[in-house]
Amino acid sequence: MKRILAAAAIMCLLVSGIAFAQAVAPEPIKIGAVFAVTGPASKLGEPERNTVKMIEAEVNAAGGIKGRPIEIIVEDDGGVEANTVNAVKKLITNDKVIAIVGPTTSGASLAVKPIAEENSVPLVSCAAAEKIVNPVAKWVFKTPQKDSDAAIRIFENMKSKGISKIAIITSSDGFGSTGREQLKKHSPALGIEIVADETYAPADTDMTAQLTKIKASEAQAVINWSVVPGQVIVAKNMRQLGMTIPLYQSHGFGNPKNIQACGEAGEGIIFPAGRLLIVDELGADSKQKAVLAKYKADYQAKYPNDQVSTFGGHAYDALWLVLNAIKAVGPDKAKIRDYIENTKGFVGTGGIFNFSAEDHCGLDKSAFEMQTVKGGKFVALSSVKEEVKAKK
Amino acid sequence: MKKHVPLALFVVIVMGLPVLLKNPYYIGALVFVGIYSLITISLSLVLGYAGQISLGHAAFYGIGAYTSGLLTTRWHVSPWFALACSMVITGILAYAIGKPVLKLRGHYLAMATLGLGEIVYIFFNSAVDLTAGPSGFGQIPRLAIGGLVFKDDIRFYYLVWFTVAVLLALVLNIINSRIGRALRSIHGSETAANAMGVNTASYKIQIFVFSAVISAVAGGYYAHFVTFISPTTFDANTSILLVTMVIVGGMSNVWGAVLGAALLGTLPEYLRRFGDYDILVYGAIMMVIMMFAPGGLVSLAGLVKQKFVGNLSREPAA
Amino acid sequence: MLNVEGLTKEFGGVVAVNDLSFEVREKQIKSIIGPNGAGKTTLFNLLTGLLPPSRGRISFLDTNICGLRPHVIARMGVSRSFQNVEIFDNMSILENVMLGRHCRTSCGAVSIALRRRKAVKEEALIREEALRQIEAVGLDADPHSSPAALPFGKRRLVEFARALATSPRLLLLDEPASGLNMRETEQVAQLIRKIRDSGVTVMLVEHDMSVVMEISDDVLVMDYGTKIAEGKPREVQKNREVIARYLGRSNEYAKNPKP
Amino acid sequence: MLRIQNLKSYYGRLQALRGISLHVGKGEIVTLIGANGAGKSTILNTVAGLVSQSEGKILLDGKDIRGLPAEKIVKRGVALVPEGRQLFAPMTVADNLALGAYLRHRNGSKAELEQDAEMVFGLFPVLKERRKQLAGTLSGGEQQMLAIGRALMSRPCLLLLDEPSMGLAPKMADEIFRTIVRLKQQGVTILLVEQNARMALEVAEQGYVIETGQVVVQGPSADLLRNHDVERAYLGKGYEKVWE
Amino acid sequence: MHSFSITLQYIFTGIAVGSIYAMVALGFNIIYNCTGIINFAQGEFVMLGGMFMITLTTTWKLPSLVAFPIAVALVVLVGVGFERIAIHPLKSPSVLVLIMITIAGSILIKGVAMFAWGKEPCYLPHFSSETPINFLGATILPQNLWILGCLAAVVIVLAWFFNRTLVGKAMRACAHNRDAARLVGINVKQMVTLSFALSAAIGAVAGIVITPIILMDYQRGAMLALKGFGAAILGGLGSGPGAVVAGLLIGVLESLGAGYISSHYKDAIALVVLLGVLFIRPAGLLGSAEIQRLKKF
Repeated sequence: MKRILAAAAIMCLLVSGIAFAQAVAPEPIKIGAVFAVTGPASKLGEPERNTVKMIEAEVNAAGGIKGRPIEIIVEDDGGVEANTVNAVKKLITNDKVIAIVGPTTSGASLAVKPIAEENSVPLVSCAAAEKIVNPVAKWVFKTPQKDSDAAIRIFENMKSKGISKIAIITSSDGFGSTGREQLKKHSPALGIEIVADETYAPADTDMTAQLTKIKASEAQAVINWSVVPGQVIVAKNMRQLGMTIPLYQSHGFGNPKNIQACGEAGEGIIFPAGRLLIVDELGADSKQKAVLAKYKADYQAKYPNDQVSTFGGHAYDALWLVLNAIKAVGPDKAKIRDYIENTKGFVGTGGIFNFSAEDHCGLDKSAFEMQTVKGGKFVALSSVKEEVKAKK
Repeated sequence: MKKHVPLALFVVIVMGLPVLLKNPYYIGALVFVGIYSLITISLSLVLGYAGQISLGHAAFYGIGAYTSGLLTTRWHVSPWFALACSMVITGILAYAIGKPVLKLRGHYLAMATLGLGEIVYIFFNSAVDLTAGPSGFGQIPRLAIGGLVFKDDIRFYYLVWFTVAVLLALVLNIINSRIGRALRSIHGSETAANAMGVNTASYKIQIFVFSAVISAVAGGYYAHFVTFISPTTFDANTSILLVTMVIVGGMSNVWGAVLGAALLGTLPEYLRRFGDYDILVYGAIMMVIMMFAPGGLVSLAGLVKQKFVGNLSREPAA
Repeated sequence: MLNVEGLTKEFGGVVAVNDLSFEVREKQIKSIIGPNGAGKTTLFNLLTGLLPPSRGRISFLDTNICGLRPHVIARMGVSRSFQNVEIFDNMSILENVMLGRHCRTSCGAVSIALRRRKAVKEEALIREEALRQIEAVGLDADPHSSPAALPFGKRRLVEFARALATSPRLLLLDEPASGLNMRETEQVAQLIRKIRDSGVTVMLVEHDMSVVMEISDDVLVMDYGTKIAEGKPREVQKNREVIARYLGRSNEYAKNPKP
Repeated sequence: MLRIQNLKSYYGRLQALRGISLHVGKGEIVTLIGANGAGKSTILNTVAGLVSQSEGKILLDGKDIRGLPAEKIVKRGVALVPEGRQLFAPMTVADNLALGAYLRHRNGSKAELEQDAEMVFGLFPVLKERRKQLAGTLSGGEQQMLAIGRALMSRPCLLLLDEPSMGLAPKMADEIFRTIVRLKQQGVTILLVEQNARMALEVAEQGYVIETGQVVVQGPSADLLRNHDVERAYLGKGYEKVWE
Repeated sequence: MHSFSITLQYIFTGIAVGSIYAMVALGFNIIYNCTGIINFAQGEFVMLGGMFMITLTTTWKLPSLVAFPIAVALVVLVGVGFERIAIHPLKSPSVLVLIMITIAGSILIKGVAMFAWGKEPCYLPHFSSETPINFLGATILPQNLWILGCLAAVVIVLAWFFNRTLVGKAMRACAHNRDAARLVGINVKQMVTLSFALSAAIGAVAGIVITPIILMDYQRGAMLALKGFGAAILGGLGSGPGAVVAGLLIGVLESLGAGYISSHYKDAIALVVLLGVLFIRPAGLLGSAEIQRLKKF
């Protein structure tokens, strides 16, 4: 008897588990978003969520698209791939969204890639890994710049300084490991030799052991590829060890809080990043200046306690790509997809996007600007050089 | 044949649910519940019946997923054969691991299994050439029988829940047999079990290997269902989640394992509407269940029964 | 049938059983008595393989069982009950007793899981035998209910039935009457006799002297791990040394306390 | 001082006491004797608050203390020297004694505590020599002394002693009993559980024979010493026939 | 760099990291000794220590010396509150249920911290200068010395507390023999609350001293708890000296493993050693088999 009851209870739960649907309102144009608002990648997912909510309010305040309001349904996957799969299915089949923005992380994006394909829903990922768009999937796009371009920009800068032997140190998560992959892949072509290859766990508290090993090698520069807090700890540990060789970081370094956290150890770090951080420095001739300045101002106004970051920018670009498409061709999935694929010269926070049937990322290495930390601020590396020249 | 009633009821409902639901999202969510159920049922044998804690079952889940995924994508082995290979490999590994580890007890056993799980996770992360490292790999082929490819959620749903039903049938047979009694006696008192002629060491390892192999099947299903795997799916959090499912459901009952998987497996879906607060609600639900129903959810079913059925049956005796 | 020679068990310097030798003959009831801490339970643990002896030899049916693992010894026909009644509350009464059949059955996991005819048949036999033992010990509770709710005396009967279900040649009972009232004690004593009469050799550790003196064929008195006396109950009762150990000596000091 | 009325107590399902009534007068030594497992220790444990399930009354100076937790009962002046000593083995003799006076540390003066410790050392000079030694390393007799000493540190008005001679060499047992008598002379009321019936009855005024959780015989100890029922309780039925 | 200096550097690194593990392990042990459970919220105490300190010094602008004790006190309040709400009211719960409750507690605390401090890592300045100190070619940060100093202070205070004060002795008494403790008038439930307070305090201290080095965010506790649990087990549950030795050992092993074997597998190396020790000594380095037998699930 007890078992029968238990079995019945399971069934009830299964059935009620199904009732998590939300009421359907037919009016607005529905767009889905899946971000890791909680969990290990939440520091990325939160600005992304904030950004799309901000745009939703802005568009609706302006009367929506062709008289119809937009509704952005944000789902939190906690960075767990199984949850992402469920969330995307929910958005597609329950909410009947016409496009999806996100997910935040590469793994989650790769996990839902086949779902977008099978259901023919355009999905614009905010994650970095190139595998998301390579091989190209018909319905899947992404907005962050390519890891390979970041690696190439770093190597080019090194070559210009005559550096040929380097050490790489990466975190053992998705971001770090794709970076490591790209660094190893592109270094030979540019004549750079990796003489030390170290990793650390994302939550590690100290990397002096790895750096000591690097210090003992003949590396002329170090590239660290990770997100917080690893990138800060590496900078500080290098200073502790008295290492004077230049430290390069990945485009994940682009968060003003890192400067404060690194303190003196941050000075002189070189990294490639989008131009959001150095918007004030951009000349009026920069096509991106207006977009970046608007995004930064809007975000700061709406979320005064939060710093604007490049991650939110990826969501900004992704959502506007979709919204522009809807404005142009109406709420039709296939037409939206086609429109995005044919978008050229779209000015986003990450760069100027030129999509094509072969390229679903749309950015090239010019999207990156080599930057450095100087006087406690992010500045374009080129401007630093100019100053040096001027002094001479 | 009264004891077959719950299982029959279960099968009927599992068969009928998709007809009622039709919505691929619900079906998809239930596929994950089914995958979790496979593990929790087998884990409840280890934890609730034999009384041995394992905080490393995500490792077997992962080994199953990776073996099956790698064999099919890299060496183009047939998915079913790959699944079989993953069971064998996981079984052998579980035996090698279980032999020394199961001599430990209590918190030491918990730490040892947790540590082994971590080692496996680190291996997935670091053996980049083999496992593609932290970024994982995709394009894992789907399972197929003849021309029937389990490509949409509904087909996979039936496959997974068919497996769950078969497993339940086998496990229910086993727990109501001499072997089931032997396992429960280990939980009660190893000394007394020994004195009754139960070879406790041997049963502990057997059940550990069995549950590892079933977890590997679940892992294989996961890989062929999602078609993409990465190490984070198989980290310590997952191990802890699995144990939590078993305990919250009620660890001394296999139905509790399914109940726990169903609750905690779908909880994130319910909690979506709480937005960021989901983590708080999740923690609070867990705490309340453990504080007020330490026997798990099935013990609540027992209480209900006592209230309504128990009084009736007791009256004649009084 | 059981022959113990020079059995010694030391726990880090403390000698719990000290050079103990004795013999148990087939179909007799042999009682072990002695004050608390005399080493009686340790002796049982040694005999059943739960503890390895430090020295000495235990032979059961002319086989040396020293160093064998407990489940092997149980299979050879040595079964026991525990002082505090170790039955399993996570199983029904019937299942508890059925567990006793474990060492007399052999069906493997595969045939059980697939409900092969062999397994189904064996299970039915196990059930039959268990019900028989429950009846034999005179337990009148619903066999499908949990033993958790039973009064202590009946729990003990469940343990007896379980031990008997192993079809033992030698049954070791650790304080079978402790915690029982007079009537229950009487029942247990009769039951032990009945068990002996059915051909099972019984060894028991017991504090209730009424029981011991009434049913034993042979009594062994232990103190500090050594044998003090051995023999028929009446002889033992007369033994001055035994009386002294039990009732104690006079305290010379108490009569004329120093100032 | 202590009056127990119809006390029943349970260890889970096991009813260990089946209605015990007894009385301990101020300044008396009363002993409970009987075979192992008769329930003597349970009586002491119930009085001391270690057994949670019980019925009946335990009146200490007229107030019912049944059901109070152990730590509250100590506060009321009842100290138990448990069976098997239960010392804090990894701590020194001095620490064990200090913990004995745990409840008095807050309001008691330091000098008073030191004085009490000296009193214990006076009773058991050997403890003074070993005050820095770990309790676990003492001999059985010394441990028993320490256990009594620890209980005395709480300045009890009623001392419950559970099998103080158990496992001790005869000489040591004598020593312990000598102390019991001395404590009585100092005005401590004592309820003594002993297996060594003769020794116990020789020091006690009153005795109760306990069998299967009940009082079977009671009376002045001198009478009990001569009572064959007492022997029967130990050595079993049919005993007297053999003995005569 | 000389190979000697390199080795020395690895050892310095290991000790600096290991002292944190040791402090977390000490926190585990105190609660374990009193209750027989592993408090999985221990890592959250560490996290909260760092977070409170950040708020007090940066938002409230309190001087560090003032903020330090307040931060510790706040975490103690959280620890005591957790014990009072979730553990104190339970009647004879099983160890497994208690552990689940501490896991749930850690999720809750983590969630609240996420709302209170956001998701980004927060930053705390070093206590003193950030100029590294050079010793035989190896370097160490003044903050590392602070960490070591705090570990030493915690060890000394704990040793003093458990060996010299009556309350400390009473707590040891509870850990050793509950019934005997009650018989001398010790309120065991109060001691359990106190054990939570004490281990929350130790966690808080650990959190405060490492935050300048590692930054702090709401999810940081989990990893530290895992490593600390490993150290507590390796040292032998319940053994204070074991926790310190094992914590430092794990730190040094990780560091040497990363330096000489492979940084990809450094955590695995430490775990393999841990497992190896457990297989040979199932009760840990300094643990007692006796205690282990008594306290199982």
